[in-house]
Amino acid sequence: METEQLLLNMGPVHPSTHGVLRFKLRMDGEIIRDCQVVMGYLHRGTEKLGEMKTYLQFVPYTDRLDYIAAMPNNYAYVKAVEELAGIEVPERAEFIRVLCMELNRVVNHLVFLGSLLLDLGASTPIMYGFREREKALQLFEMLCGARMTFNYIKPGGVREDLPEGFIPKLNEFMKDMEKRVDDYEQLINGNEIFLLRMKNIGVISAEEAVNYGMTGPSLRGSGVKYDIRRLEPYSIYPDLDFKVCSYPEGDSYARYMVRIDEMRESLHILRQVADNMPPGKAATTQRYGIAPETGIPSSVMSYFPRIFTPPPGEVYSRIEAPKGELGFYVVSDGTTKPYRIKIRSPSFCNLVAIPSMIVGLKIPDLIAAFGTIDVVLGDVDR
Amino acid sequence: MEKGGFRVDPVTIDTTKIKTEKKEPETALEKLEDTGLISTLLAARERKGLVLLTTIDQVFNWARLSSLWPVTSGLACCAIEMMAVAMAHHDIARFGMEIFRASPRQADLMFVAGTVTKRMAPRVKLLYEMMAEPKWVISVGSCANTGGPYHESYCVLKGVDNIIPVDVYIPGCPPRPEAWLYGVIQLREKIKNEGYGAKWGLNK
Amino acid sequence: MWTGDGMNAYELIVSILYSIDVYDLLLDAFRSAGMEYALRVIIVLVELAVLFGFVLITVMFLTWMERKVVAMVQSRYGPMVTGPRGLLQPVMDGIKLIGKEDIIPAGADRWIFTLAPFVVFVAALLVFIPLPFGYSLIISDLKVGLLYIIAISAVSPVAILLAGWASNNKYSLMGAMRAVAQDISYTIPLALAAIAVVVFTGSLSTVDIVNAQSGTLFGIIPKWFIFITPLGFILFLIASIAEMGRIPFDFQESEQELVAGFFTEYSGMKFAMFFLAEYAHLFAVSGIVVTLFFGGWTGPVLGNIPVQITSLIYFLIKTYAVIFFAMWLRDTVPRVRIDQLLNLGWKIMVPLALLNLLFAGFVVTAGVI
Amino acid sequence: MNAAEELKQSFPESVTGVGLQTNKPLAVIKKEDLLMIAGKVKEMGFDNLSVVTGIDYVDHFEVIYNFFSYNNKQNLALKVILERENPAVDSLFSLYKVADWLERETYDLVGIRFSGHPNLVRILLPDGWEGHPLRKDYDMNKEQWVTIGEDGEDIVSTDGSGILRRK
Repeated sequence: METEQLLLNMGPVHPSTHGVLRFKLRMDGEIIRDCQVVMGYLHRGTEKLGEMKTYLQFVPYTDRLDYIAAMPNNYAYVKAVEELAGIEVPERAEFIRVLCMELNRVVNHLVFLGSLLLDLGASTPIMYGFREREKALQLFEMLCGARMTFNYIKPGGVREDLPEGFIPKLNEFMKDMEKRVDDYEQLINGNEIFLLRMKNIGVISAEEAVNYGMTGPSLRGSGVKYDIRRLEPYSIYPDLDFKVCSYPEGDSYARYMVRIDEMRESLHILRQVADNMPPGKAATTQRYGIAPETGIPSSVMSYFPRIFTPPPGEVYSRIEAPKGELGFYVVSDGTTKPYRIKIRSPSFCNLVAIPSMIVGLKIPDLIAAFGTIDVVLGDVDR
Repeated sequence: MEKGGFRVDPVTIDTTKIKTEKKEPETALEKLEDTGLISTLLAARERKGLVLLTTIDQVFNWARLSSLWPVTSGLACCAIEMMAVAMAHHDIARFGMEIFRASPRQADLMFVAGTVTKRMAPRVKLLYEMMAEPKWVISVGSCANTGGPYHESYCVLKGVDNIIPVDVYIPGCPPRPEAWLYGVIQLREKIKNEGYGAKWGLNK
Repeated sequence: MWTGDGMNAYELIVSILYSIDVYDLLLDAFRSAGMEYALRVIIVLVELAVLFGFVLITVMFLTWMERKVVAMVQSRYGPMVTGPRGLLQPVMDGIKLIGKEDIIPAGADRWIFTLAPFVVFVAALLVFIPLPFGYSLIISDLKVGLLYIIAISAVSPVAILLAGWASNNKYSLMGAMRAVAQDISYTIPLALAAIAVVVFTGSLSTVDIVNAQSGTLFGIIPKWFIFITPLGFILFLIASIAEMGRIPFDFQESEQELVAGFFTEYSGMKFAMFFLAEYAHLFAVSGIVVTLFFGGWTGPVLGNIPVQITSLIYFLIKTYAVIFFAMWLRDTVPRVRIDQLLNLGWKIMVPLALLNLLFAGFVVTAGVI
Repeated sequence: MNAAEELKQSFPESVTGVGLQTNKPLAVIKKEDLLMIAGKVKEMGFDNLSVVTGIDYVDHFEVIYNFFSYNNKQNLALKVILERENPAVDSLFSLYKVADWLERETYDLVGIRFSGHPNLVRILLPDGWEGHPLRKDYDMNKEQWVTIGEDGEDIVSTDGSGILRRK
């Protein structure tokens, strides 16, 4: 029988493209024959803006890249700047930073869990996920007063020390959360329909995944035990006990399971960090760079100049963000502003593999596979 | 009293005068007045239109403000807070707004939640045009209001009101869910004073 | 327990009028005017108006109930501001939708686009005709009631196809195609599961089916068909949820995949029609499940309350239990994929339904029941 | 001996310089030999291409490649120096599929052409956008507007009257 292929535009406004991504699909009935990803609907020119701002002014922009998990973005940029300028960070500040990042990893995976299940048609898990997220956000609010865009980690430390009563509240949250993760697993993993939708969907082999530049949980779902926290340790991660979760199947279900396990590992890390929080200052007291005389009174950032000039040079620094390898490539020319900032975002590179994963499958599978890649459009388009 | 360059006049407040006495309605007329019906009708008459039409207006306005169905269109960061508003903790469903319609044809309200880039702008406009009248727009967050932190960028629209009319602006980056709810309540107040009659110039 | 013939709603109205000594007067008045048929027409119209009003109120209540049940499952409140506990919410939604602009998209087939929601709505209403709400509370006890219900249910996919095709939208078209594929593969197990019940009763009439379920089995459990053919019940329930097009089988509108499915382009009152039809259908199908497997309106006799009222209450309780189950299911499980559903329908449910039919035939010939 | 020096030993002519990218070994190579050296780099076990980016140094362009090896836990950065006029370099798409989008992005924002790339079109900005924003001479004051044409494609123009409310 002669049939005609249907050209279907999914997005940029579509309930399950997680924002403003667009798929150009060539459909044979329900089956996807060709998929082309069109992006850039949220391209805000962050990299260009970085060239127009001072080093400190750029920190808030990093918040708005991956807005679900902003702390790791802060940290990745700050780490690059610190490496470039050779800034020493007190131990307590590193502990607080790791605490924030791991807490944010939990938040990110909660949102992932909810939105994945929502994409599959189950409307309830997202409510549960956001219920716990709200508690974590209250903790962030205690730290820095913001819910999503923190601007908390700065070169040389963190903006404010832990407030009073933070650690007990964190312990309370962790105690609650550990039970909740089990709940989610019970609620979701045993569901036959969920397994039908996830198993053997969007399969990608380990070699292909590496070649496509996938990183983070999406890569670990293909059985590659790769985690920058272990391979290229930074901050206090070498001293922490956690395992790298990975599943060999390479399908959507494996990618989902990796994140569930990671939530547990993050809670485990959080507990270690909270128990061993060292005393001391939460920010460096040394002065770095040549702070030009500006006349601006320094109030909040008294330990660190608002305007400083790292020595000329270039650096690429990467961390393990919740979505994968987040890297900042910063070039300094010795002035107060970065000469060039390049953001290597995990979502962008993970998305490359999508067309090869879903050709020959159906629209519902595209949504399931895309959901497990866990993409944030702010991070893709920058 | 000089303090920081501002002169503050001492003000004495007589607290006894603030208390207003609320009288229990006794007569039938007072009871009727207490329900607010008379004042509503008088207000309707003051609008110098047909009483019937204004009453229909009120019914429709009540219906409209009670069932504002938003269109599912998140653009950026604020969209995550939009999800947070819809979730159990803040529960926008209390206002009957939890029916997020994916199709703009069935929606009444558009949250422009996030940065509107130059490339997205015609799509947002198209989405707005696809919605059925009557429709409202709430611009959420600094980016949608003015361009916000991305004001200097080469590819960001400096305020969504450049392309579509906006009813309520909610500041913040992103606004807290409480601010969203406040914005929604402001829109409800605004809808109360709209109407067919007003639109057709009958009860102006 | 009641056995034997009840009346239908027409006869019930006549008998009520008769018992208060009005019917003869009316009949004489109309007869003297030579318009005896006019009285019959008026009574039928009253009957239909009551039915329509009942359906409308039920649908409104169901939308409210759905939102509240979802809220309950998701640990939140649901509509609270409009009216007490948000009870006025469906009324407000209705009024708002009346006042919405009615868009006919460019490139759409105007007439079919307009016609489709009415067909869906009317089909959903027609299912109520042979549905026994209670003892003698039935519009018409058709001798082929069950067949009629299955036949009428098959009309709505046609209307959905019309709607999807006329919208000139790719999502609508795909939603419509899915609806048709789904319906074809689900009407067969549905009908086969229902036929097993017919084998027991020997009649397609819904009243007969209900009457056959009065009495008890082994003296303890009620003689409902769910206890006699549990497999048939499960098949029928799954098939009817697929027929209703609710999660986990809501492919025709599946929001995350096809935006809003076949009614993507509909707005205002036409959209409201689909909305109404969906919930009317939900109620009707739940009523049929109750009629076939839960003994319909049967239940213990209570003192001297008229049996019409108690039976109606029993029927509503059972039906709302089934509806609650459907809503609960919707909030709990994700959606399956369309091809998985078709596989389930053709490869598993049809053979199982045939097996069930064989079992029913065996039981009846062996004279166990 | 780090990876960059190893590379220098194997290809003394192609590798013009060896240095450090703060803490990662860096090799500056001739642009003609990029594909060959990248092949060697992949053989050496560098299976992950993290970054491709271009930098505008006003008088010349630099293209940076950052590799990572999962098995050896090693880093390596390559740098290619291109002339200011019509910068072009070989595409690494045949070796690393991730280079597809990374190179498209570099082309889009910096304006470096990658010869041999199967589909070198703009990725973040719409087709028809004038200029490459991450170049230092990009005119930030020039307003460009996008409208939708047939089939949802973008049309770029400097005239905003098709979209703006107030003229």
